[in-house]
Amino acid sequence: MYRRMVQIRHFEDHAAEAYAQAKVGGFLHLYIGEEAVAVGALAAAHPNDHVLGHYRDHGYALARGCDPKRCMAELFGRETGLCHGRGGSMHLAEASRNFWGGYAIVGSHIPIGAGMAYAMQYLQREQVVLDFFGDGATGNGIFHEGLNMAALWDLPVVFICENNLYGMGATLAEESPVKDMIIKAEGYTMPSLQCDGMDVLSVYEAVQKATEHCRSGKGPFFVEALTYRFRGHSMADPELYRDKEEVRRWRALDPIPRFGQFCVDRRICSEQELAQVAEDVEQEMLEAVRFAGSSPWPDPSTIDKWIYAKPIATDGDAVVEQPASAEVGAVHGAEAAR
Amino acid sequence: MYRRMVQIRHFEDHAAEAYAQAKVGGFLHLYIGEEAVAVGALAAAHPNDHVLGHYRDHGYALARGCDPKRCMAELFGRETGLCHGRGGSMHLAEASRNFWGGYAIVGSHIPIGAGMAYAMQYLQREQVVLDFFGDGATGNGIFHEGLNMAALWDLPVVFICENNLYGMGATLAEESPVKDMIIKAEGYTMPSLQCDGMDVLSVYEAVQKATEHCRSGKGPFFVEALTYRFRGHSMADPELYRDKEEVRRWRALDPIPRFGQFCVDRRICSEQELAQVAEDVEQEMLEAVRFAGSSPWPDPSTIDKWIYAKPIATDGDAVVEQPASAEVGAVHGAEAAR
Amino acid sequence: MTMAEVTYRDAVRSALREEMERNDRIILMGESITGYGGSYAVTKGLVDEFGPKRVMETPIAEAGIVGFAVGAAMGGLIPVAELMTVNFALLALDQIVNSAAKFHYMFGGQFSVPLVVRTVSGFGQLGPTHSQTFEGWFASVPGLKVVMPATPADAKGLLLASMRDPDPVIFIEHSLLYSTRGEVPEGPAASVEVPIGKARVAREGSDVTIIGYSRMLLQALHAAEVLDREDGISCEVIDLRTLRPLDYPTLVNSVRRTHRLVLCGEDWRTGGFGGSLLSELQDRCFDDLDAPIQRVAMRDVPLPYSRELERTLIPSSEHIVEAVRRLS
Amino acid sequence: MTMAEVTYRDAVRSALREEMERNDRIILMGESITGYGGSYAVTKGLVDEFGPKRVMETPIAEAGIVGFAVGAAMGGLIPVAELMTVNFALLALDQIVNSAAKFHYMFGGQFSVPLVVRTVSGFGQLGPTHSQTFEGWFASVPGLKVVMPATPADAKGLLLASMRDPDPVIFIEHSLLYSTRGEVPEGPAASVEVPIGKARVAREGSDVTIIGYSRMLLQALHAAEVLDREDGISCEVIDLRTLRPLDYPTLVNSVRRTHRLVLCGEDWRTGGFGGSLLSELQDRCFDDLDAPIQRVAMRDVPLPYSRELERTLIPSSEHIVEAVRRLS
Ligand SMILES: Cc1ncc(C[n+]2csc(CCOP(=O)(O)OP(=O)(O)O)c2C)c(N)n1
Ligand SMILES: Cc1ncc(C[n+]2csc(CCOP(=O)(O)OP(=O)(O)O)c2C)c(N)n1
Ligand SMILES: [Mg+2]
Ligand SMILES: [Mg+2]
Repeated sequence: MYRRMVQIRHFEDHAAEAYAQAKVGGFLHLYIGEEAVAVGALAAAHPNDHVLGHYRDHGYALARGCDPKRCMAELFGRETGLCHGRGGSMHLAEASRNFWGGYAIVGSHIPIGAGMAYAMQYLQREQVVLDFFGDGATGNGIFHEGLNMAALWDLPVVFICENNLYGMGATLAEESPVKDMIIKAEGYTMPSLQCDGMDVLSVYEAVQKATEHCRSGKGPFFVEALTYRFRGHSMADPELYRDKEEVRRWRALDPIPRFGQFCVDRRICSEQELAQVAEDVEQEMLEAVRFAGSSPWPDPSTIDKWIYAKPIATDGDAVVEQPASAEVGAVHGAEAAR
Repeated sequence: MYRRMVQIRHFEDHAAEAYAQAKVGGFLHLYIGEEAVAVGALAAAHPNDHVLGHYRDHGYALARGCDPKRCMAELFGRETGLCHGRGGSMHLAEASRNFWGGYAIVGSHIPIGAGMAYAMQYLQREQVVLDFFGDGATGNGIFHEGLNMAALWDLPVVFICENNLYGMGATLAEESPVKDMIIKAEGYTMPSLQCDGMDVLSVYEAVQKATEHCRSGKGPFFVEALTYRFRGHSMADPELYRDKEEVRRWRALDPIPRFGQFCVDRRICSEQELAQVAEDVEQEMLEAVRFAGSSPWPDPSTIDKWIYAKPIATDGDAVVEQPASAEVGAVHGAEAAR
Repeated sequence: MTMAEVTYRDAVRSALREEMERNDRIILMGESITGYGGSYAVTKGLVDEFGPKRVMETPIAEAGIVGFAVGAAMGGLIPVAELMTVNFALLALDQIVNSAAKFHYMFGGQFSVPLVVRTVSGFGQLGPTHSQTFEGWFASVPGLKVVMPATPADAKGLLLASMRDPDPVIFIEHSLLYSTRGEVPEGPAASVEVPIGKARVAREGSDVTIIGYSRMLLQALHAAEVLDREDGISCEVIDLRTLRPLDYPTLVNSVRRTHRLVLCGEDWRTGGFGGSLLSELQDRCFDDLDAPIQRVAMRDVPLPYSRELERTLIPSSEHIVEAVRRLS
Repeated sequence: MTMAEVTYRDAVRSALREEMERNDRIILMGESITGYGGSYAVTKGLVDEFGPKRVMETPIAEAGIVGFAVGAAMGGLIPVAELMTVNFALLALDQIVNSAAKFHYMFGGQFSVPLVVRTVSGFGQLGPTHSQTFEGWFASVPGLKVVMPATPADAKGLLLASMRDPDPVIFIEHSLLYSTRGEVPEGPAASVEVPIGKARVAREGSDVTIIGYSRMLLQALHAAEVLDREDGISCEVIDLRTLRPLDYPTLVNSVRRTHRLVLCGEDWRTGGFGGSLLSELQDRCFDDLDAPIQRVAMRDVPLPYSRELERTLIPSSEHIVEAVRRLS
């Protein structure tokens, strides 16, 4: 888990640097400070549990074991990226690892996660869905619709709310009449736990309990991780809305040294070993940046590829009919993923 | 209040008859059985408080004192209707009485009510907004967004949920993991009361408390009225989803004879007086039907009227410019209403 | 192949039933589709046959329904979500446009979203918010397939094809067609299926091409009869059936012969589907056209409730007859 | 009248500020518009000046925001709601189409809904869900007015007019224009205001008419220069400014003289605003046109993130130059 957190931290630092060099474009949302949430949660989940998250998604990808090279290449918009450069930073996904992506419309993946959980229940699989979103997302109606459905049908989905106190520039108090997000689960009689999002073990335990609950058929579970983003909302953020002192206070809770210290204290590993991890990871990330920078751009002649799984040509001399795909599952990631 | 309830009952009976005779078209949702809710609530409100409701709206209109003749004419699609035949049964409104209408997109008027309440707060008026909707509406995200905003900004709005156990053909248990709608207010720390929607006095009392709360600047309030519709969801409803026995049980709680009996028991009035009310009202409704049936149709040459408050002609020789309306309020019902 | 005369409503229902029998990954979901039987009685009885796990009663939450269906599709099911009318589809538009239509593309082809959104357009004194139709909007979104059947045979055949398609399909039925009857082939699915993306020449003719779909196809056929009888004008009538992708070859071939074109729809004239179609066809057929392409569409007005106002506004065969006569 | 050179961003802000000073019924609301200053820094500083009652930070709830604004308008205020980008407007479409655009009509003219929805279109590696633009959809809805300014002067003048209009106005800014500069008149509002519904001939010419709006106006002007210089083609360039209602007379007058027409937009070619415009103009100008109307639009694809793919897709002056050359 330590390694994963360091991976994310270094990945993000390099992403920020690449952004400053205009090698990465668009919106770039860094996960720095929140690493313990994705890492703790995904360590508690089974590898074939399903994962969905929002646009601040590099952490989920790396915590799920996606190759940093292909993640970085996606940020660089290259053909070798996880999504062949089509999605970019906000839309990393690797269906073969049951990591279904980063979603950039706030809250939209909340009912999507519920729907996936329904498929698991219906197909009688043991898999649980982990659905990550922010405190800001809880203000949107889609949050309510998704939780309501999950509760109505006892679906195996863990909703993980990363409460980092801000929804872009809005403070928690401006977004929500309640401070604790777990209160919002009560209207659906959904059990919940709050955990320390700056402590990877606290997250691990909470999600452990949550997934067990789901796997035993008792329905959805709500986890709130109290956390903080050390950087701005995105690279474009001037951060005028929060004071430096608050940031400093939270930085003192940095989950990486904290967990490192814990490991050293318990003699799980030595200071040197930790330093070695950091060094290895740094090499790995330098390699990722090199890989991304030297990867080919997508071929413009493939622009129309993937608009449809089954394209139907309609210009030219005649409609080109394709054989009816008897087995829809063939093009269907979920199948491949199991 | 007794008279108002009887008015609604007879109005609905005549509306149903006119529908059977194809004089009324489209969707027709009757309020029969739920009369005590609108009547009790609006008796508790000030006449210049604002009222919004859903498409089952004849009750709100009559309880607010709208002319049954013009209401019936609207159902008949005539120029003399409250909305000149443009809106129909689901969209009765009389802005000059601060009755802002029936809204047919489920839940859509929930944030609208909050917005009106904000205007009252901002303009420092004493007026409160009463916003009626059904149990079914609470499953929609817009319900959540509206309540959240009302709570965030302490707005003077009373949300009145008519829990009649069904959202069209869906049972309460199919729509909601909680049976009591007031639980849904908790996520917004909104105070609430449940009342007997078959007892006009119970509704009166609850809404009385609610409006007082709002008027004293304490923010929104949630009232749940437990009620039942004696007829189908709309005239098209075959009612296969509920059993006759249940309907019979609720019919025994009919709010009109119940309140009549109460009045007689307390010697507030006599049986004869009640019978006289019924007779008077029946005459009034017969007159309403006559009025509606003999009213002129809207003139087809006026079809484009009211698409814009300030139409801008763009075909013909030149753009016809209209004088900039310095005072927007001129075309603005809310102004006129005060 | 044997044929049976059935209603459009029954054709839709039998497509659902038969495909559900064949493929247990198909689930239905929607508001009041179980006990109530669907607001237009299309799903009547299906919950009894297949149970509530496969015919799911949902809360009134259009965005949630479509989002849920997208997730269920990603998880391996084939959801058929009913949105009671296309007016309420506005509430789900984000999930349709930004989720269903985008995922296959934006995740680089890793997975597709095989789902069908069934919905209904139509009118009949339903008032301004309940009488709209937005097929032009859906048809403008790359990633969606948009189907609007006019006949019972197509309703069944195209719905079967939609449920077998790996892409998200918006399937728009018409409330005023549900009780119309027509011959529907009986037999194995493959023989009944109608391919997505193929228009049909519903009536051959040589003077004018009239393009319609859904209810307007019937209006067009009626108009063609009137024009033949009263004016001796020979109209070719084409049923689009699929609005996206569009079968241009069939359309262009017809216009090359007739040199005159009338486009029919029920959505608003400004920004309606007909405008988009006109744009593409003037491009492909400019030199073939002897006169401006005519359109029959809804006047730009929120359709009022009153019967007498509505009557003058609803696009009908009379409007089509007028449009064709303007060309002569 | 004195003029000042300001950015498009500052022009929008100064319209808001000045009108808020003049009329205390105007309120702003939106996501991250206070402390953050708005995602494109348009509202920066306004909360300090006017306080949180008039510059309201909202939850991330687009449908709720517009619904709330509709109610506030009914209650006597004039809300200016910011939707961070037009992509998120999909979540609010029901409130825009079924509430804001309908109430004046469906309640028989009893009250109007004076509100402005400010939103932003644009791209720049934002990926498939964040790079769309839907002006064609908005412009198809009777009851809405749709404004898309191209210059700082229009941004200010049209926003002032929008805030003074009794009808709901969809005001679409462009992220790639915010830092462009231009002359904006200073003085009393009436003299700065630009009327809704009036197009502007931005450059006179005689061979071809090019119609653009928002960012495409700038691209069109650039193309016109290139064509003048390299091909000796004289282009008339028209800035639509308002997409609904449309100033047909100005457009038709131009086409009557040039006989050739190119329409420019950034939305998808199929179903985009240009298709609708083309439909209306072929009707009004069929006999005046010597060649098919050309369109410059976004290819029908969800705009991918990768810079190199995006570059080939974004409609630009080069596409316009090509389109005009196709006509010659
Ligand atoms: C529907 C929608 N509205 C607005 C946005 C713009 N936006 C992107 S992230 C964000 C803030 C989200 O805050 P939160 O959910 O707390 O997540 P965090 O960024 O704090 O991790 C906003 C408003 C969006 N992407 N989607
Ligand atoms: C957004 C939306 N979805 C669906 C409908 C169709 N519809 C009309 S009324 C209704 C049921 C509403 O139930 P409830 O809120 O409990 O009110 P009731 O009819 O019981 O008074 C439905 C689903 C609609 N009008 N709007
Ligand atoms: Mg947050
Ligand atoms: Mg109900």
